[in-house]
Amino acid sequence: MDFITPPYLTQNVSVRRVMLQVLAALIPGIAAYAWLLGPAVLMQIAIATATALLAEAAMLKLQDKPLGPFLGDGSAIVTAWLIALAFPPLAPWWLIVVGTAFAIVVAKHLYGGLGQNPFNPAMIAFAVCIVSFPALMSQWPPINAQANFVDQLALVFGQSPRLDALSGATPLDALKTALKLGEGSTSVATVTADAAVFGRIAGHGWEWVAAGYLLGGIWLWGRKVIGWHVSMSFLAGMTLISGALWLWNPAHFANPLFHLFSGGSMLGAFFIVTDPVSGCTTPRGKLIFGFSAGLLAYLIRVFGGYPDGVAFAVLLLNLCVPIIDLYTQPPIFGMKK
Amino acid sequence: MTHYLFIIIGAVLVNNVVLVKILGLCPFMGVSKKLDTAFGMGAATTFVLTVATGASYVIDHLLLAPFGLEYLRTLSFIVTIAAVVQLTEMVIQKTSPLLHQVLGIYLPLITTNCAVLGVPLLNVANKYNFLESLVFGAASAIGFSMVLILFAGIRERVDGADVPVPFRGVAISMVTAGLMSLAFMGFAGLDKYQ
Amino acid sequence: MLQRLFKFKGGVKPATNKAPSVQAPIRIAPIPPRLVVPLHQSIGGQPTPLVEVGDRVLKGQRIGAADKWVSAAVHAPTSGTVIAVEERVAAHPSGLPTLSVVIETDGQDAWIERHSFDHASLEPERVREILRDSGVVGLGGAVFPSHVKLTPAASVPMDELVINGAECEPFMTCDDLLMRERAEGIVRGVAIFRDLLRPKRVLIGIEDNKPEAVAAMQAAVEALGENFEVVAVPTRYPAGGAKQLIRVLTGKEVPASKRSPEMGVQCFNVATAYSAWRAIAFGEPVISRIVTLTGNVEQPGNWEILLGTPMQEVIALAGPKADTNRFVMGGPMMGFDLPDLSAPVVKATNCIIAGSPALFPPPAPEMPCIRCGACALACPHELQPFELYWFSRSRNFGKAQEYNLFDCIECGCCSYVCPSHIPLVQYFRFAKSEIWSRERDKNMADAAKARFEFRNERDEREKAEKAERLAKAAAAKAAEKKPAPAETPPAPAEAPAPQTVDAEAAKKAAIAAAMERARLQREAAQPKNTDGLTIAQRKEIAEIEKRRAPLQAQQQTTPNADAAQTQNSQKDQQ
Amino acid sequence: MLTAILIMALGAIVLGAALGYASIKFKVEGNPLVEKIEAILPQTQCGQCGYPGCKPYAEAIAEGEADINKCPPGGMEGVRKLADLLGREVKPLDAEEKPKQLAIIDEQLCIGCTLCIQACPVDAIVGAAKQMHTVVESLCTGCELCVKPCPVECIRMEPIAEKIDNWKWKYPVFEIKPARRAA
Repeated sequence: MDFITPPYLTQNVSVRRVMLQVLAALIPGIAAYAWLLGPAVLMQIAIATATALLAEAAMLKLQDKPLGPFLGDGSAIVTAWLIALAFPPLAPWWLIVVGTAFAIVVAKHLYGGLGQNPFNPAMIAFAVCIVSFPALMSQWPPINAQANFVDQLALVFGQSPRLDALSGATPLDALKTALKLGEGSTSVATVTADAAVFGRIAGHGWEWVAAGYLLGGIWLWGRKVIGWHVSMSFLAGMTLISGALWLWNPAHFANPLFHLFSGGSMLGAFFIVTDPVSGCTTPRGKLIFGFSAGLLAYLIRVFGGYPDGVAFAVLLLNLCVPIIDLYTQPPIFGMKK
Repeated sequence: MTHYLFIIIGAVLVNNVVLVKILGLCPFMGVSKKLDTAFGMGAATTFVLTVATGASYVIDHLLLAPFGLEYLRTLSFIVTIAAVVQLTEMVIQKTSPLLHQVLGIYLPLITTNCAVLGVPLLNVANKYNFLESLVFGAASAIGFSMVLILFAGIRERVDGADVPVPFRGVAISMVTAGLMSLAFMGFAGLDKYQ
Repeated sequence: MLQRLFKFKGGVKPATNKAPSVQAPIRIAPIPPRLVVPLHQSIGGQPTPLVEVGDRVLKGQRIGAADKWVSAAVHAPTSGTVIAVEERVAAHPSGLPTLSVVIETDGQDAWIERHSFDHASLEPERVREILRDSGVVGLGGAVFPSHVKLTPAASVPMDELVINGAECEPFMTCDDLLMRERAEGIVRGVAIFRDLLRPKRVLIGIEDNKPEAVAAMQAAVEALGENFEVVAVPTRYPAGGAKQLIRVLTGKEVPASKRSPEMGVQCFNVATAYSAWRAIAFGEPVISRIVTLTGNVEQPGNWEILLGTPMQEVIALAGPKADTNRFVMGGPMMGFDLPDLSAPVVKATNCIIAGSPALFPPPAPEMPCIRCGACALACPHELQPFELYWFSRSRNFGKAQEYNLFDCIECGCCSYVCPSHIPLVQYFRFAKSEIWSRERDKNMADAAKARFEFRNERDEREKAEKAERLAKAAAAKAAEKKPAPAETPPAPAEAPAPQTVDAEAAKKAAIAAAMERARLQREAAQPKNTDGLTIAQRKEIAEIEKRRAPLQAQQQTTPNADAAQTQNSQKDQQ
Repeated sequence: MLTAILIMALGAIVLGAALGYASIKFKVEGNPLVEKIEAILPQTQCGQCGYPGCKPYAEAIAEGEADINKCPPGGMEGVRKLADLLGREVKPLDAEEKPKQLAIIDEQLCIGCTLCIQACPVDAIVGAAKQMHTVVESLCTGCELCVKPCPVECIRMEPIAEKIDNWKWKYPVFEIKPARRAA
């Protein structure tokens, strides 16, 4: 007789199923990414996934934990995909290997593995790499040049001179640099007039990738895999501060739509701040977490020293999670005012 | 006004004493096991640091500078800080025995908390005036308390995690501190924006 | 009348599986050859046995008397002979034994003399006493003595009396059938509760998946001309939890720190009301109950079973199928595996489910918690189960209590929804019993400390008194000696002999007196140290004394072999 | 040079005076710590720590004379609590951890010498001279102090049996993680 503790009935849910749904929700975004910016991203995803699974297996082995259930739960793959999507698609292969391995080994397994990491592993990977290799992490493929797969592979794995082929930056970075170089003489409107780079909303191509993430996020929300609290408050935080500054000085600050659809905003809102392990768990805590993360991400990307702020914003809020949770405990049954 | 704002942002976030300047690690690692003690230590350090910056400014400008005795700066700062700490300890012991018990050996440790000596010396190096020194001292202390409390919160949680045996205790705390430091690098440049 | 319903947060909707066991009416189980009646069948003190081995008992005869106010009597379920009063395995998850009366039945089923009462003409206090002595306890499964709950709070007016016919546990249908078949008795029992508590309204809550029961109750209420409201409540587990049902019907939330009368509301199970009516109107104590036998069996259904019937005989009534691998007492959400099939049916046994690997598949391996928060959404008490789990798992019980561990009702909703298949309830039960155990240890330590300090004080005092006595004796001796030489010079030759005799006699007398004083002191001191003892502890001491009495007598008759040693020890004792 | 000496001396005097005043003004009597430590100790008064009772041991800990791992009845749990309270490192217990025990007197052998009664620190043994003695189970702390004095060795210690009243739910053990590494 197997030992069962009550309740004898359980719902048919599992961690694996949750993770698989998250992966499925990433597919529209990835499809748009690969279609518009070349297939290199698929290569990066493959590298990251392989690295993550290897690192996970090695760590499990070292700790005498069973491989099957933990490798099969899909959490390492989710981390890997997020890393691959956050990194520049043409970054050399070893960069993504270093990032992914660091995420799995240090950010996840040193804390005891699945469910116990206080920091978001994918964002740790991003932060480590951007601090250590700032140049490599800021080189994005030129948006218009549809490089063929072979060229991209050569860039990822080969020794070909990088800087010539990769002078690009994300629209977000481009705008920031242009405004800085312009010393007040240029305005957002004149910089973003170049539709070939900046597209209609927030960068040619990039806006479609962001829309893909948005689509996947809404699907996840519809499946009740993620709640609305964190995502919506993240977007609200970003909209609020960008809107306020944009209204105050539209020449100097881009409109909220630009910020929502550029950089890691959409990926962050639906796939990163929604990570339950490193995020807040109380309803009010989730609102604070999302809102502050949105705010900070904007502040860092506009005023700080990095091209995008989502990763650092999420990590900084991860730091605050235990305190926020502690002070936002909801009242329990019978203890409400 | 914005000048002071930038001093505060700089001291609390961008150039956080603990995570960026790597000062005051001893109490940061030692008194962060529990949230309650972290609160107490943060409060005590904030008080001591603010008073110490003020006192050392006065000593530097009224006692040492007029007689050209700047070379005695480090020595006299240490003595002043030690006295302030002693006073604080006595007052806390009398008014809150519990807090005193909880802070235990760490209160005298503030004496050797390099942040408490470091901040007045930074003040001198930055050529801050009296008010700026006070603001900088208080902001540094608030930055210290803030990360101490956040760190304690995380440590309390990690305490229940299945951390691999070789990493239990201080080792994983060091890793956590490192990752916190990494996160704080995100603030870089925020105080330079004009 | 339209009743406004409230909602409670959380809850789950498992498949109810109630249909199989409601097809047949309630059947009466045969009298088994032997009954094992545990004395401790309710919350509160363990009843004291009133029968001895060899006694003939009649059906309904009291065999265990309520120990104190929070306790309920136990009765012989049928007539027969007591063949043992001993420890027998209990219907408890531990499988440990408990003091039980074993009755060999004679098949005559002869009733003891029964008296019916008119509760309206009796003092409320007397009615509560009758209920206690009839062993009426909460038959929903909590077995809390009902008479204790029938005392309204002094300061808060009683607004609502809630009668619980929700029966939210899947598989279970005993209350459903009871309401369908014996609605009138239930309503009459509710009337007794109403008369004792005098609430403004009486609400009978029944989950809306039992339309027949709702109709039957409604009909009974109308037939008896009562103004009770029969309310169909939405089917959602755990709507049948007392606090949840109170919330749904009245909007009041009773926190763990309060008892419901303090909020002007009280809740009883329908079966409890029925048994109270039988006790008052017919003088029939609680000697049987309706049990649902269902799950992996040939003939699911409800049976009226005598308390004390061993489980294997009960199970045989339903005919378990071949692949049955477990028997669960209680519902599938809150029940437990019966550790031993010789355990008897007790007042808490509302349902027995035969389980098979197909019905209750073994759980998927436990994965780490990913803090997804599904449990917090499902928790009807709005706790944060994943935090409780985090701290219970790492044995950080203080923190677990800070997160309101003791508000947990162990309903199992959190485990039901957990994607990581964590046995959360098990962790909470573990943490709770560890905390209770620590509390017991702490109380014992405090008591030990008090007794130790008292003992030290007594030792000090005795030492001081002894010193004083010695000093006095020395002074007396000195005083005696000094005048003696002055008086005796005239007759130095003959005087010494009687004098030494005198002195020796005086010394002996002094020692005897001292011993007597010490004895008195001891006697005066000792009772003080028993002052703080509980009744149980005093009883224990009394029992020990009783056991010692014959030995003592024996010792006194036989000449003492080692007088010297006794003397020594007596001296030591001082 | 002279000014430097003078100024430093002046500083020293001022600060010294302030500290001296404070040490009188904020003097603290007694040590509230002892009570807190004692509250953690199991109050068996067994003396296994090398001190004559729980309070003396608590005092010794507060003074910093005694280590926190000398109390076998308190077990590792007690050591952990003390370490928590005092901010010291958790140390392994300086003895073997035993389950809670109970003294039992073999009534056939007891000669009624009362030596155990005198040894019992909590008056948990009843009886008088020349009469058989018995342990009141619910008062016995399991300190073992009565075992040695018995001249006929009729006292034995037995672990407390599990009953329904003190039965505990067990830690869920069917985790997929191996338990052997649990430290």
